[in-house]
Amino acid sequence: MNIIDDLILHSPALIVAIPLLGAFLTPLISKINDKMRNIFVIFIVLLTSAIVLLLANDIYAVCGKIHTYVFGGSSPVTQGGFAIRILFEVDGLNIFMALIATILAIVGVIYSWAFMKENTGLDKYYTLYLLMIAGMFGMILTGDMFNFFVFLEITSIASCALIAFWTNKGKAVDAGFKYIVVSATGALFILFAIAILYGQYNALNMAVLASKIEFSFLDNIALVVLVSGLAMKAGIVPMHMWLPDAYGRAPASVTLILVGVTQASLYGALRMIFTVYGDSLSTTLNQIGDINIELNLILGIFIVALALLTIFIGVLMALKENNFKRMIAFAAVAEIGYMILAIGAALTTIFSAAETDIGTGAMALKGGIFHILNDALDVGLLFLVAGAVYYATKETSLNRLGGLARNMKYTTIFFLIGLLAVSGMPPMNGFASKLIIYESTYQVNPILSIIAILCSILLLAVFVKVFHSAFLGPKQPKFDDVKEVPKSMLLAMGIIACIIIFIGLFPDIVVNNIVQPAVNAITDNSNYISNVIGGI
Amino acid sequence: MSKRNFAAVIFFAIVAVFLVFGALMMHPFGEFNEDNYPEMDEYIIDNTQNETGADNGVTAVVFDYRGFDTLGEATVLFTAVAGVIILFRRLKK
Amino acid sequence: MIEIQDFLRTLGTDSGFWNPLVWGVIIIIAFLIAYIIRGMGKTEYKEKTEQTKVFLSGNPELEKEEMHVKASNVYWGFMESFKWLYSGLDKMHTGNVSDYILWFVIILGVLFLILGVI
Amino acid sequence: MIYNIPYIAVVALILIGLYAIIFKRNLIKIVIGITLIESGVNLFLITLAFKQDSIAPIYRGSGSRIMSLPVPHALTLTSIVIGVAVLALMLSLIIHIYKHYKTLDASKIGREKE
Amino acid sequence: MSGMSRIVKTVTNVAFPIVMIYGLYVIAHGHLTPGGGFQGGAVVASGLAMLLVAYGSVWTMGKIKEKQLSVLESIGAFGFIGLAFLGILMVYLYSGLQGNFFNNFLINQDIFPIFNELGRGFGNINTAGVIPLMNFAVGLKVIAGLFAIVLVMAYATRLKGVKQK
Repeated sequence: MNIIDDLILHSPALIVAIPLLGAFLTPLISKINDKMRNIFVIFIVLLTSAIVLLLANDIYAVCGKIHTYVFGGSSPVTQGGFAIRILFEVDGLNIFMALIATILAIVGVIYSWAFMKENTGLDKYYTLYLLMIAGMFGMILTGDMFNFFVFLEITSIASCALIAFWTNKGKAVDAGFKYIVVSATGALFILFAIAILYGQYNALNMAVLASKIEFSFLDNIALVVLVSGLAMKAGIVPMHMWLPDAYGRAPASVTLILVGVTQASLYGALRMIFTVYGDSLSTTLNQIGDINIELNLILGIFIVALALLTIFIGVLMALKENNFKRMIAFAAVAEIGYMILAIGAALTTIFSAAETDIGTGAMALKGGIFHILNDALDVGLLFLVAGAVYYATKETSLNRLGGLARNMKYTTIFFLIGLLAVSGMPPMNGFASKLIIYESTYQVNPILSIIAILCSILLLAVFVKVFHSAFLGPKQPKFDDVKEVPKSMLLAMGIIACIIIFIGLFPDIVVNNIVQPAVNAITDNSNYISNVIGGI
Repeated sequence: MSKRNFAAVIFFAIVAVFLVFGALMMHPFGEFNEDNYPEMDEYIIDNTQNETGADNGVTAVVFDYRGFDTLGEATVLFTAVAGVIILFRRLKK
Repeated sequence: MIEIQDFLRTLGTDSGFWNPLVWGVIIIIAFLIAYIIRGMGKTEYKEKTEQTKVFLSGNPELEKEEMHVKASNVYWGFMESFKWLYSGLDKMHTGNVSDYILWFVIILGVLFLILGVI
Repeated sequence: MIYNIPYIAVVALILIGLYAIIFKRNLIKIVIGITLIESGVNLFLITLAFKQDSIAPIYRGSGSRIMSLPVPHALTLTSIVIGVAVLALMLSLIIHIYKHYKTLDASKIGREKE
Repeated sequence: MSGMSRIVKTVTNVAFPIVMIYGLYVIAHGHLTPGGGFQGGAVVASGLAMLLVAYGSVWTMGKIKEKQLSVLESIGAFGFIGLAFLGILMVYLYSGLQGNFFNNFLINQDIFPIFNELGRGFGNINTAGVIPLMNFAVGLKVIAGLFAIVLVMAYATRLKGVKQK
């Protein structure tokens, strides 16, 4: 099939360009009528997903294949081995994140149909929604530093405007303002670091930078600024405070995409640390006695400390919280901590000489990356359920909820699935990834896995509290006329629930076919580099 | 001076010191030699007229070499307009 | 590309394994055992008699609103015992934008110190 | 190191912006701080573009062929437009915040109490 | 509001066409002289903002609504991304070469030979292939977008209760 080959050939551009095209056309389409506009938006998202699946099928066919796409030109680099045009470089990690983003986008659009029906300004809502999706795909797929910054800004601005969508609520507007201030500051510092790297090596492409970089003092500063900015965008304690405000006040369908944006920022941090700085991470900084302190050790220990803090504070604040969506947001912070824990444990071990340490690091990375997928699905499902409860009862405080299980049966079942999954109970998917994380971190240091397991138990306690106070209990007279939410919302929640149960029942298929290529893509960046500037 | 401002001043000073050191370690202003020869920009300057046919190198970079960034930039403006309009929309009831 | 026997494979971590199907079999057996034990319970229990009525040590039954335990009362003892921790956490979570950026600057400074001084 | 004065100016701009964000309580001043950081970064990009006795990268009929680097100009253009977009959104959000809270003091708004 | 004094309005009426012409010049000559779509669009939008300040937001909102402006902006953005998509299509249609997204499909391949000459000097607009068209699209988009932002914010913060004229 010729057309299919052309689609696969141009797919990295089309995945970003088709949602942009849809966003540009939505104000024109919505002149016709609303139903047409919704159908158009869903069609655009489905088309993008189909292209993503084609590209994924193409990449997973050959082990270690990287799909490089050059904008405007044909050859990625010139004779000197430097890239002048913007490259998209799609390897296992990119396509893994793209699959997550695809699931979230489809579910979010289906969910929005009924959830946002009563609101005004829906054409602009769908425009911004498509722009968020396009920016997320761009952040995930790009191979150019400045292009990453541009898509980061697109995503930040669109999501800020959508967080403050209900402008009659003061808290929502306030949360939007906090979000835009935080993300603008972080993005500006990221641009500062990019400019430092550009001024030193006169390159903006990630692979070219990775090939050129040697660890001078300025690279040190650039690494620190990049990691801090992306960590703030990813919501790591103590820079997590914008996250409960934004997640808690946004419409649930927007919160779903915000989860994906947070994961995309985490992906950016992974890419910067492991690919761009990958060669210089094992440089010995200093020697105390005969043990030499390497950069990856320092960075890994710092990230592990931040991860423990993230898990602990996230869980404790979630226990205390009484607002439905804010509680789930704090739980999401704790979930992010698990990934960071795995990444830090991998950083400490994976560059060492011993073979067993390398195995442990690879296992930790596998668990962390698998947990990115599971966290996106579980937390997304919980947020959708919270939105459904708000849609049915117009009530967010858990103190005034209760006894909803009698009126909203399916929603209760979905919440139960999400509860079990997010708190790592077998046989859901959260258990599989958390098991890998526990075992790998146990070999790094037993204390880490002990704290992680304890916090996971506390997480279960959190959601037992939510389940008891929102769904169980006697039937409240003021909720007598509460009905089950419309079909499309149930369909959206059902899709995620089915994927969760599938991954939970057959985790080995997912780990072997989807997660392992991403781990391989992280652990050796030589393939990524040599794909652009030829063999080194 | 409250505890918060005290910590703020301390860490602010640390960041300031490191950034100033970094500024002193940059390559001298406007001087390019072999070890930091701007190969990408020199290539663009040399081949702008042949490859894009434009006299203006900046426009050639903006619309041809890094055209996708410009698309993102236009999208950012589009996003801001949509956001401002959606924030000042007329709420029902 | 995915054969049917892949669906039965075990997720092997380097020091353990996890197979949901084995777990499912075990949990079904456990349910059966629990059901049998439940079966040999009291037999003189009758539905729709005095036995099923709520007995609050003689007090009258409250109406539905107060019957439900409020969310802020769940884990009350936990909150009380960790009051010292939660006071600090509440002091940390000021809803102030400047503090958010201040935490960012603090992390920046700490990382600068760690990576610069060493 | 007299040639590094422009970089010092860049750092000074960024630090002034950070100071305005951290120590000021008026939301408008926080926004001004963000724009100061942004102008500092833009100045940094433009500073990287400069080359000794060079002209703008535009071909004339005659003139010297030593041209300043074109890519940082493009990056700065993009960054400026992004800054305009962020500024517009922040100001419209501040208008809404003032409508709701009747104040612009950052320490008086946004404390979550349930 | 009823706008500012008659002096301001008169000066605006005089200065407005000059600003417009200058902005359009900057847009049209973006690939030859300093400037381009964004800069020229900003100039034109500032001229429109001057009109808005002089005549008041209510009068301007009576002339043009922000919905029409957003439609204009969508058209401009669609033109831009459509030109980028044509980079894929046209090269397939007219030559065996494999063209990519954002390919400058008018230069260096004989589709429209009139666009196919290299830029020398200021006079000839018909150079640089697709870049002038992209300049116009981006210019339209920036004019509509910036003016929409200014108009909406001005109209939202207008003084209520003042006698409208």
